[in-house]
Formats: sequence, structure tokens, C-alpha cells
Amino acid sequence: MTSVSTCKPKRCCEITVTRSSPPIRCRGLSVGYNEDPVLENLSFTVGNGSTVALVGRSGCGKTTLLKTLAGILDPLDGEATVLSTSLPQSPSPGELGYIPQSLGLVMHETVLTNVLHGRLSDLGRMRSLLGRFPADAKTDAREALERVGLDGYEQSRVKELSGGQRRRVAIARAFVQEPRVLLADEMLSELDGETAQSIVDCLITLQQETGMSVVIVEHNLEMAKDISDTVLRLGAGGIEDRIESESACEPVPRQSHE
Amino acid sequence: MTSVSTCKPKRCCEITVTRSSPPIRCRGLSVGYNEDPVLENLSFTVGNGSTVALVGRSGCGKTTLLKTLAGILDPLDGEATVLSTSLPQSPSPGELGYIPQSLGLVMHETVLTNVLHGRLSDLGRMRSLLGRFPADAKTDAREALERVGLDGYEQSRVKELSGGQRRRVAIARAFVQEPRVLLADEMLSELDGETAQSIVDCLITLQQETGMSVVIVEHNLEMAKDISDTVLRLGAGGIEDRIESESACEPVPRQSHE
Amino acid sequence: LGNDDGSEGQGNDDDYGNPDVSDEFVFAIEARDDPADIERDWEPLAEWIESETGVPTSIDTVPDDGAAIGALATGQAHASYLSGGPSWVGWNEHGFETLAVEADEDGQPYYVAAAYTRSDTGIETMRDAEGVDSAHTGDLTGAGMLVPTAYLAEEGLVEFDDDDDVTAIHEAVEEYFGNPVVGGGYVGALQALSEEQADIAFGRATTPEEYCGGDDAEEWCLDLDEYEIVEEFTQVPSHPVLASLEATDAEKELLEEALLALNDDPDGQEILEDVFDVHELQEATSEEHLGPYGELISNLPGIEDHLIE
Amino acid sequence: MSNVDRTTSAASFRTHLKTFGRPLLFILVFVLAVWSIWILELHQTDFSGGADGLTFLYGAAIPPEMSVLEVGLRGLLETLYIAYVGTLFGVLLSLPVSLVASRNLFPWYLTLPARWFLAMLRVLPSILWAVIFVILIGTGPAAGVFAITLYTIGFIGKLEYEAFEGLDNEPIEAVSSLGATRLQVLRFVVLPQAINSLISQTMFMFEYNVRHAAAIGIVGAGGIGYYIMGYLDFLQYDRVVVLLAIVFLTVLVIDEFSYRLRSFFLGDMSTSISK
Amino acid sequence: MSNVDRTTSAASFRTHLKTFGRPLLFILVFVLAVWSIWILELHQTDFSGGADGLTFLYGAAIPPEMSVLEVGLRGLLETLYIAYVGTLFGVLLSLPVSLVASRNLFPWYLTLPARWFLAMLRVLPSILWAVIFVILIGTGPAAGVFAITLYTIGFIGKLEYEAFEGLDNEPIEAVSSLGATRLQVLRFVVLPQAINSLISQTMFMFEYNVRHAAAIGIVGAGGIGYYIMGYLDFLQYDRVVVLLAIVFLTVLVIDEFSYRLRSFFLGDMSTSISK
Ligand SMILES: Nc1ncnc2c1ncn2[C@@H]1O[C@H](COP(=O)(O)OP(=O)(O)OP(=O)(O)O)[C@@H](O)[C@H]1O
Ligand SMILES: Nc1ncnc2c1ncn2[C@@H]1O[C@H](COP(=O)(O)OP(=O)(O)OP(=O)(O)O)[C@@H](O)[C@H]1O
Ligand SMILES: [Mg+2]
Ligand SMILES: [Mg+2]
Repeated sequence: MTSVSTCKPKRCCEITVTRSSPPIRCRGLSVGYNEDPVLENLSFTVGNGSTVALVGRSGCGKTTLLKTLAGILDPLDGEATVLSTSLPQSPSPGELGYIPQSLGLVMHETVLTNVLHGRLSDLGRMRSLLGRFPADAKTDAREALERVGLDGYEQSRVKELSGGQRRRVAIARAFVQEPRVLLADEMLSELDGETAQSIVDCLITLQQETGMSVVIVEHNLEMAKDISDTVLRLGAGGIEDRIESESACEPVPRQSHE
Repeated sequence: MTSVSTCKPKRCCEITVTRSSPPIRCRGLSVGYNEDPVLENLSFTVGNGSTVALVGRSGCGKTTLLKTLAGILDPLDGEATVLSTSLPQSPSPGELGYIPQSLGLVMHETVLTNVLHGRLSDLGRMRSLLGRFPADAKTDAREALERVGLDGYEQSRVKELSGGQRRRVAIARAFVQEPRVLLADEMLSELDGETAQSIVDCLITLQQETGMSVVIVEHNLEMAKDISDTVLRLGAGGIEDRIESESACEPVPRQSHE
Repeated sequence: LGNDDGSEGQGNDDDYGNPDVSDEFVFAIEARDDPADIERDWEPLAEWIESETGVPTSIDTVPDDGAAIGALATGQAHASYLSGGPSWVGWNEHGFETLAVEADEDGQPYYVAAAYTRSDTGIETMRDAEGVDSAHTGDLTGAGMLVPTAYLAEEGLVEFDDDDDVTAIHEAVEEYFGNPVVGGGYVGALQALSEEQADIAFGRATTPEEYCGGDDAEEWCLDLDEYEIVEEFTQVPSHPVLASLEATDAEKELLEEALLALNDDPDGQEILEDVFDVHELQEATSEEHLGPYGELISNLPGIEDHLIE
Repeated sequence: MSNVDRTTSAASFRTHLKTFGRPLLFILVFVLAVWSIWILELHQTDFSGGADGLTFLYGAAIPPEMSVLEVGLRGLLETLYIAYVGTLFGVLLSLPVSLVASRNLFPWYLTLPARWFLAMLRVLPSILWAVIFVILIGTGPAAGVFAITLYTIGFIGKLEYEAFEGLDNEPIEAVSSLGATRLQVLRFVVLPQAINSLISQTMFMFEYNVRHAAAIGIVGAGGIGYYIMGYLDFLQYDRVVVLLAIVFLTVLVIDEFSYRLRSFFLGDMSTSISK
Repeated sequence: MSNVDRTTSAASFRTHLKTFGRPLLFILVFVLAVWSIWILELHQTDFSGGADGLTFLYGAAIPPEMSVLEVGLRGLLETLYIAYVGTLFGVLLSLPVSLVASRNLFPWYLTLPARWFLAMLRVLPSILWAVIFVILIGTGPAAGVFAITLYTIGFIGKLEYEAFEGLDNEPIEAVSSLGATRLQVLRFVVLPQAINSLISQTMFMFEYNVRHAAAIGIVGAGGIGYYIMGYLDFLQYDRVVVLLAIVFLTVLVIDEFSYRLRSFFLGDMSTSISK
């Protein structure tokens, strides 16, 4: 519970970007369940290394949009490209990270196991069957747990954790993956201010290190503006409002990834 | 999704209180799991019609304390009295309301059915077996759903709702009960600012109408101070800090509950 | 199947290593005429055959006739020991050869299937038995059900609704008798009669004497003179030992010799008594031993079309 | 009290086992398997007769004797009636017992006797139940129905209480903390939450009773099981094959019905990966 | 495509049924029950012989004949070996098939054949399996083990896929959206989530195989089932009672073991209302 501030974020500097095509581009996208659209005709892009925050009333369709981008729901209409793959196909394994609002953890498995699920794309068929993860995945998982302030909980069952701790397990699972696109659905709810801030710091550090693009759902408007380049306000079946955040910095194209 | 402002709160006036003995009194209470205490030696009271907010880092034991007060966990040590019943015995049915952090809804049942679970104490043995609720319970449940902005969702399955909508089902389940003590665990998380405010308004209205006492866990310190008379900051295994809120008003003993 | 480890020279008439003889004999056995059969120790017989033939022998008890006959038909077992009914079905279907048959003190390789009653019931003929509660040794058993039903059919006392269906037998029984008690083997039927759950019982003519005649009579037994034979239906073949279709002539010869040798040896006599519970084993062919049984029950539905094939 | 003691010692035991437990368990299972295989001499199994055996079976069953079709369908109908009533009674009666047998719902001094009771019902072979009821109420379909009812209670009761024990605790605890009585928690939370298992197991049991109709047949030559067993006795595999095909189709229908029924109660059950 | 069509029409169907569906279903079940009772003439059942019957059964079974104790224990051991290996093989082989048969995990053109396959295995009576394996590999314990293995696959495979279909979708969808292959989702999410059902059903199947030892007995006069069935045939209830008591105790041990094993994998399963 002690050292949560392992991440030292350097804000607004040298966000390096490799590719020019935006990781997420939607044109006229409709999302919903069973042919009933919840949000219609959405058009937006998320640039390399940039962050888009989604805000909106409870039930307006934020999660539905994220689930569609994550490939869980099929788009009802329109076009959406995620990492150069056009939905409903999924991008290459491991490139997309997702922190679901409902967590999607295996409750009676240990914290470590759940975090390791973020690294399944490292595993070949044989290792998958045996369920054995390589040592470096384990080291990374432990490190990710440390970052979210859960060191010491590796062997606890998720169902024996507090709500905020569980959420941080889902966050660590996404972080350990170092995805190129991260979809974070209300990842800061159920967290106290301090913990939330340290998670945000980690997110920004990770973003700086890897040039990851982020779509985040966040109810706290201040926080949303603070971490994102663009805030999209959803409502009435579509995008109601678009706020470009001044505090954010321009992404700078980088040379190569080390 | 439209009319969420059915509740018109009158703040700080005529909170009427019947009894003098505080609904919740803890002395030297220790709470935790399997004999391992999480919080020790807690002493506090919650007065009639007053609100206590619990804040603290994620995993510090807020939920554990609430579960103990709700009678789900046995106290490890010390004494706790809830509505004149000393734990681990439970107070009379229907007097205690609880909004768990993990909701505790039956996911594939309808919203209405889940809300009606708040009125089980109305049911005799025969009606329980048949599963038939009296008409007034149903009316009240629909009204409670309207208050939390979920009218029109009565027949939806809870698993087909958004996160914030689900939480509001749990809130409606507690509201329809009109309990004498309400334990609300992070009931505002996963809700946008507007919806959260309307729920708080409802809470306060209800409190004014019934003289209900509230223990609420809330990470937003401003919000916590705003709605409560006392803020208890939990941490390091016990109560770290006690903030008396000036904005709150003194409870006035009332004559009789009509 | 030859022997490949070449370990020879155990006995003098040792056929171990003969290419025509398997390196193991398997007997598939399903004999449940008597409660004593359940815990029966077959090992002495296996040892006997092993010592006579020089071929290791195992005796596997199989509680289902179908399995025993299937094993015999496909060569998974070399010989079987079953009661007459299933043996007839197996012979009829696959043409198994008979190695030896059981015989009693009088040298008869059959027993008499009969109906008997208590002397107080007043039943004298099968005609009197209509509507009377009956006791059968088991469902579709030879002496207990098939033979009496065949008799009733021959006498025109029952008719079958469905000529093509073995279950019509059961139905005919239900129709003719009052409340049939089915099961329990020979003893079961006798006991049901003795305890007045039934007024007529089917089995062997000698059944009352066998179970209630000696000093070890059951406590529910009546005096022997209180049992009366109603009808002696026919001779029913005793248990034969059948050979597998796959068995070679050499094997059949060996086994037959070993079995018949039981008669002439004091140890063998003991095995006959303890294991087979008979006086002696005789030579016979399937045709001689099982053929007449088929004639008798050939007018039963579902069985007839097998005879024609 | 002793309950707490047990939990604590179990917890410390679990801490020890946490790292070694699973591999150890797997090794144990494996070693026991090897040991049993050794004792049973399974490694010496001779498969050389297999091809002959298959030819034999094929010859015995093919071509199927279609003339039994009518008899089979008639038998199926009778079996369905008996299995339906027996399963329905059995499931209804098993519910109260299995609820009381669930260790997450009742204290040990109630769960233990309930578990014993169910084990007792299960231990008697179905054929014995049939015999008992023939003795008690005579031959006829009633004996079959009651026999099925009783072994169904023991059979499905066990499956049910294990499903109840695997339920998510949160709703149970949440609703009971609101002041619901135990009966209400069972009725409004436990049963609805377990509905997938309940339907699945009920339909499975119905299917089992239809298939296992041999025991039904004992009480009167009605059910399809009686015909199957009868023809098996006479080695008439070409008829058995036709009867089994009828049962097979029935089983498929029941399976589909089980799925529909569960979807009806649970809502859409498909996931993104089932495409 | 057609998948969507089906979902939509199912949805509109459901909207219609939502208010009337459940009562209608219950009425249907009830009417069918009454109809079947009528057809089977259960309402005319004559219970007058019951008391006599009980006396008879009591007399037949009491006092128990303890001399079979030794034979029973020996039989139990043999049965345990065979049931252990057969259940283990059966469960292991059933897993891949039942996963493929789950409609929430695989598309219909894979689930359907898998379901048919399992139904086929289930439809053959266990005694017929034994006959088949005696024909294929000869008399001896191996035939019993293989017979058990095969019907176990069909039996438990069905229970498994219905349990998989009832699982919480969230973790499955979450992990698969992270880029896990289907195999990985099955291995790391579906199986662990289903562990309560899997253990419960495996132990149940083991218990069933021990109890249902009649089929095991087919492989030689070894198993306890052989003795039970044998003595039942001869109505020697005083012996049967002793053998059943042995099975009863075994069942209780297996039951306790099942609970322990599930607690080991799932953690504490008790709730606040079990006190
Ligand atoms: N599985 C489902 N099937 C059908 N409708 C659904 C399903 N899940 C959600 N919905 C509906 O879709 C709408 C949007 O839900 P969504 O979860 O996207 O909201 P959200 O914006 O994430 O809300 P919150 O802030 O409360 O999480 C809601 O009205 C909800 O009732
Ligand atoms: N079922 C359980 N068994 C054992 N330990 C538990 C269990 N549930 C929670 N804990 C532990 O108890 C501590 C307190 O948990 P609790 O849920 O009370 O925290 P919390 O203050 O509510 O946190 P949050 O704000 O994240 O909800 C945590 O360290 C957690 O790991
Ligand atoms: Mg959402
Ligand atoms: Mg909490």
C-alpha cells in the first residue's frame, strides 16, 4: 500500500510518434446492441501518442463505443479502423489494450495470473496449453503490479481484494501489455484521489515511453481535460461537443523505437 | 435518461429525529477477514439523521467496515451497535439499507425485480414462496427507479445495463426500502457529475423525509464534506482523521414520526 | 498366436509352443443360477485346465450373456460356460461347437422344466393357473418364462399381439397370470411360492427338493410334500461349455480332453462338485444338446425368425 | 467457534499449499493413474482383435431392421410420459433438500444430514428402487414413476447443491443484509442465480431418465428401454440400432430445448468469440 | 448475417414473451404433468399394500448378513481402480469436445457436430459399451475401463458444455480482446472460471462410476457392483444392504473430497448466511 509513486512522469515533452496513419479512425460509425444503435454517425480520429477522453451521461454509450473499438461488439454501420485493421477484424495480438469498466478478471485466480493475461500474445501454442509464462513476462507483471501499488498481492485471489485494488489489477494487466492503443473505461473510478493521480502518472509515463494512444472514459471533467488532448462529449445518440485541451502538447514524430 | 431531478432537496432544515440513542455506535471495533484485522480499535457514532462519510486510500478497509456494520462480516473485536442491536446480530428486517460497492444484483433478472428485493421485508412466507409482491411495493419500486433516472428500464435485465445504470439499480433498491440506516459504498462512482448530483439530492430528500442516518464511502473529498456532518479518514489500520463539516446542520429532535 | 518367449518344458503333455494353440486360454463365464454362483471361486478350474493343457488359463466372469457370446464369436474368449437359454441363442446365431455338457447323477444332460404349486392352492393344470399370481425365475429366462410361455402358446392358452417382438412374451405372461413376480432365480421363485406371494412357480422339477430337501433348508421352506408339480413341460438343456468360432481344432481337442478328464480324477470330482455343482461332464454336439430346446421355443415371437435364418 | 478454528487452520494450510498445491495435486493424480493402470494391467491390453471385432459388430447391426420402428416409437412415448412425471417430481422434491445441503447457505448441522439423505437415495441402484416400488405398490407405471422420482432426487440434488455452492456470494450477502429471511434469499437470489445450472441439470436428468429407461422397463413392458434390453439379450443388434437411433434423436431434441430454455431465462448467451 | 437475423427475431420473440413467458411456461409444465399422470393412471395408484411391503423389505434386509463385508471391501477396491482410470480418461477426453460444443465459444458448424458426437456416446447403454469392448479387446478390466471412459465422455461432456455456456462473458470477452487466441481464452479464462463445475462434475462422475459399478462388474467378478447386482438378482437383500452401506460411505468420502477440492481452487466459499 506504500510506494505507488514508482512512475515519474515528464509531462509534455518528446512524445515520439512513429507512424503517420492514426491508430484509430472512425467515420460514420454506429454502435449498439442487437441492431439497435446507441450512438450513431460517430466520426473522430485518435492520433499517434495522443489521448482522447470520452465524457457523457451514464448510459449514453461510452462503454458500447469502447467495446466496439475493442472488437467485442460488431459495428452496426460505418467504418472504423483500429491500428490499420478495419473492424470487425481485430488488430495483431497484443497491440490493443483494454481496461473494461466491468474489469473482466477471473475472480478466484491470483492477481499475478490475471495480470499475466496481458501477455498471452507472447505465448506459443505449447506454452499456452501448459499455462507456463516466460520469466520476463512474470518480471514485467510484478513490476506493473508495483506501479499500481499492489506489490505484495501477487498471490492473493482477486476476489479477496477491495474494489479499487481489483480495478488496479485490470490496469496492471493492460500496462504489462504495453499496447499501442489503450482503451481505458472508467479506470479511475473507485480509486481515491492520490491513487488515481499515481495511476495517471504511470499512464503518462508509459505513453511517453511507448508512444501509446489512449481513449479514456472519465467522469471527472477536470481530470479528463488534464490528461487528454481532446475531450469528446457524447450524448443524444452522437458526439455533442468536442473540446481541444490546451494543456496537451503536440505529438512529435520520433525517429525509431530505440 | 431525461428526468433525473425528481427530488427537490431542502438542505439543512428540519431534519427531525425521533430517538436519542445513536443508530450506529462502535467502541473499539476491529474488522477484517479470517481473524486478520484490517482496521482496529474504531470508535465512532452516527447520530440520528446524520451522515458520516468515510474516506481513505484504496484498500484501507472502508468496505470491510461497512460489511461488518451490515452484518455480513462478524466483528473481530470490540463492540458495535446498529439500531439498538449489538453485532453480530442483525437489526429488524428492512431497517438497514446497504448499497454494496460490488452491487450484489442478480444480473440476469430484471431491474424491477432487483429493486423489489429492497422490499422483501414486506412479504410474508406465502408471498415469498410464490414470489408475488404487493402492488404498493411495485409502485414504490417504479418511483424509486424514476428518481434515479431509470424509468423505462423496469423490464430490462440488469446485465444489459451500463455500469452507472447498474449502480443506480442498487441505489434504487436501497431507496425503495426507506431504511433507518443506509450504508452506501461508493455509490457515486461510475456516475457522471450531473447524475451523481441528482442522486445526492434524492438521498438528502429521503433523509429529510425519514430521518435516515447514512454512512457513505466517497472518494471525492469535496463531495464527502458537502453531504456529511463528519468525515472519517481511515488509514494505517484505524481512524486517521476526523473532520466535522461546518456546512452540515445540527439534527433537531422531532416529536413523532407522524 | 504363437508363443514367443520360448519357455518350454513345464509338463509332459505340454502343448505350450504349439503354433496351433494360443498362449493363453480365456473362459468367459456367466452362470447365475444360484446365489452361490456370485462368490464362486473359479480358480480351481483354471488351474486344472492349465495343468492338463499346459496353457495358462484365465476365467473371466461376465455378467452379461451378450458380452460372453460376443467374446466367443470374435475369438476374445476360447470357451464359454453359460446356461442353456443364452447358449442356445449363441449357437443359433453363430453356430458354436459344444465341448462338454453337464449331467446329473442319472447321466442326464438336461433338467425338466416344470410348474409347481403349493398343495393348498388346488391348481392342477396350467389351465387352472389363469389369473393366478405367478413366480418366474427372471425376465425372458428359459425354464422360468420362455418354456412355460411356449407351452401356453402351444396349448392355445395365450396369443401374441405382436408376432415379431420378444417383448410380446412378457406381455403374454402379464396377460395370462395375475400378478407375476419376476426375478430371484430358482430359489426366488420357490421362496415367492412358499411365502404365498405367488401360487404357481416355474423352474426345475427338482427345485423344491434342491433348496428345501436337505438339512440346509431355508427357514421359509415348507415341508417337501406341500409342493406339487403342476406340469412337467419338457427337457431343458443343462449348461454346456461352448468353444469359440476362432478356436483351432487342436485347441478344442485340448480343452475337451481337459474338461472330460475331470470325471476320472478325485481332484476333478471335487472341481465338478464345487465349481460346476454337477455330477459329471459329457460329450455332446450342439445339435444334440441345444437343438430340441430351439424346437420348443420356436413358436415364441421374435425368436422364430432367427430359427428360419 | 469451531467454525472459525476450522477456517483459520484451513487458511494457513492453504498458504502453505498455495505455491506447491496445484503441481502437487497434478502429480498425485498422475501417480495414482499410473498405479491403477499398473494394477489393472491396462498397459498390456491387446488391441489386435479390434478390427475383427469391428467387422463383427458392423455385420451384426447393419443393415438395421426397420420393422421395430413402430414398436420403438410407441415405447418412446410411454417412456417420455414416465420420465416426465418422474423427473418433475424428483426435481421439485430435490430442491428443498439440496438447498439445505448447501454449505454456503446453511450451517453444518443441517447440511450434513441433507447430504447423507441425498447420498442414501443415490446409493440404491435404480433397479432396486424399481423392485422396492413394485413390492410397495405393485407392477405398473406408478412403480416406475416413483422409482425414477426417488433416484432423481438423490442424483440431481447432489448436482444442485454443488452448483449452489459455486454461486457468487455478493448478491446473496447483499440481499440478506437488507433484512431478507433465509427463505427469501433462497427464493429470490439463490434459485434465480442458479437458473442455468438448474435448467441444464433438470433437462439432463430428464434425458438420463429417458435413456436409462431400462429401469423404467422393469415395471411393465412399456418403455423403449425394455425393448432395447430385450433385443440385447437376444443379440438382435440390428434392431437395437434402430431403437438407439430413436433415443439419439430424442436426446438431440432435449438438448436443443435445454439451450432455448436457458436463453429464455438468462438472455443472450453468445459471446464475441463464438462467431 | 443469418446469425444476426436469428438474434433479432429471438429478441422480438422475447419481448413478447417477457410478460407472459414465465407464467405460460409454468402452466405448460403443469398441464403436461397432469396429462401424463392421467395417461399413466397414477392417480389410481393403490398404496394399500405399502405397509405389508415395508414389513417384507425390512424382514428381507434386516439383520444384515455381515459375512459379505470382506468380499464387498475387496470389490470396492477393484471398483475404485477401474472407476478412477475410466473417469480420469473420460474427463480428459471430454474437455476438448465439450469446449468445442459450447455455443458461446464456437460457431454453430463446430458446436453441432460436437454435440451430436457426445449425444451418440451417451445414447449407448453402458452395458452395450461393455459388450463392445469385450468384443474389441477381450474380457478383463481393460474392457471395463474403456467402456467407462467412453460413456463418461458423453455424460460429463454434456454437463460441461452447459456449464461453459452459463459462464460470465465479461472475462472471456475482455481477455480475448487483448489479443488472446481462442485456445488461450479456453485455457486461461474458460477452464479456470468453470473450475467449480468441472470439479463438481468430475467427482460426481467418479462417484457415479463407482456406484454404477454394474457395468464395471462386467470385466470380471471384481467390482462391488458385480456382487450387488448378483445378490439383487437373488433377492438377498440382507447382503445387498451391507454392500450398499460400503458404497454409501464411499460416496460420503467422495462428497467431502469434492468440497475440499473446490475450496482449494476457489478459496473460501462460505457466506454470511451459512452460520
Ligand atoms: N448488453 C447489452 N444489451 C443491450 N443493451 C445494452 C447492453 N449493455 C448496455 N446496453 C444499453 O446501451 C446503452 C449504453 O450503455 P453503455 O454501457 O455504453 O453506457 P455508458 O455510457 O458506458 O454508461 P456508464 O457511464 O453508466 O458506464 C445503455 O442505455 C444500456 O442500457
Ligand atoms: N474477501 C476478502 N478476504 C480477505 N481479504 C480481503 C477480502 N476483501 C478485501 N480484503 C482485503 O482487506 C483490505 C481492505 O479491503 P476493503 O475492501 O475494505 O478496502 P476499501 O477501503 O473498501 O478499498 P476500495 O476503496 O478500493 O474499495 C484490502 O487490503 C483487501 O485486500
Ligand atoms: Mg460505461
Ligand atoms: Mg471498497
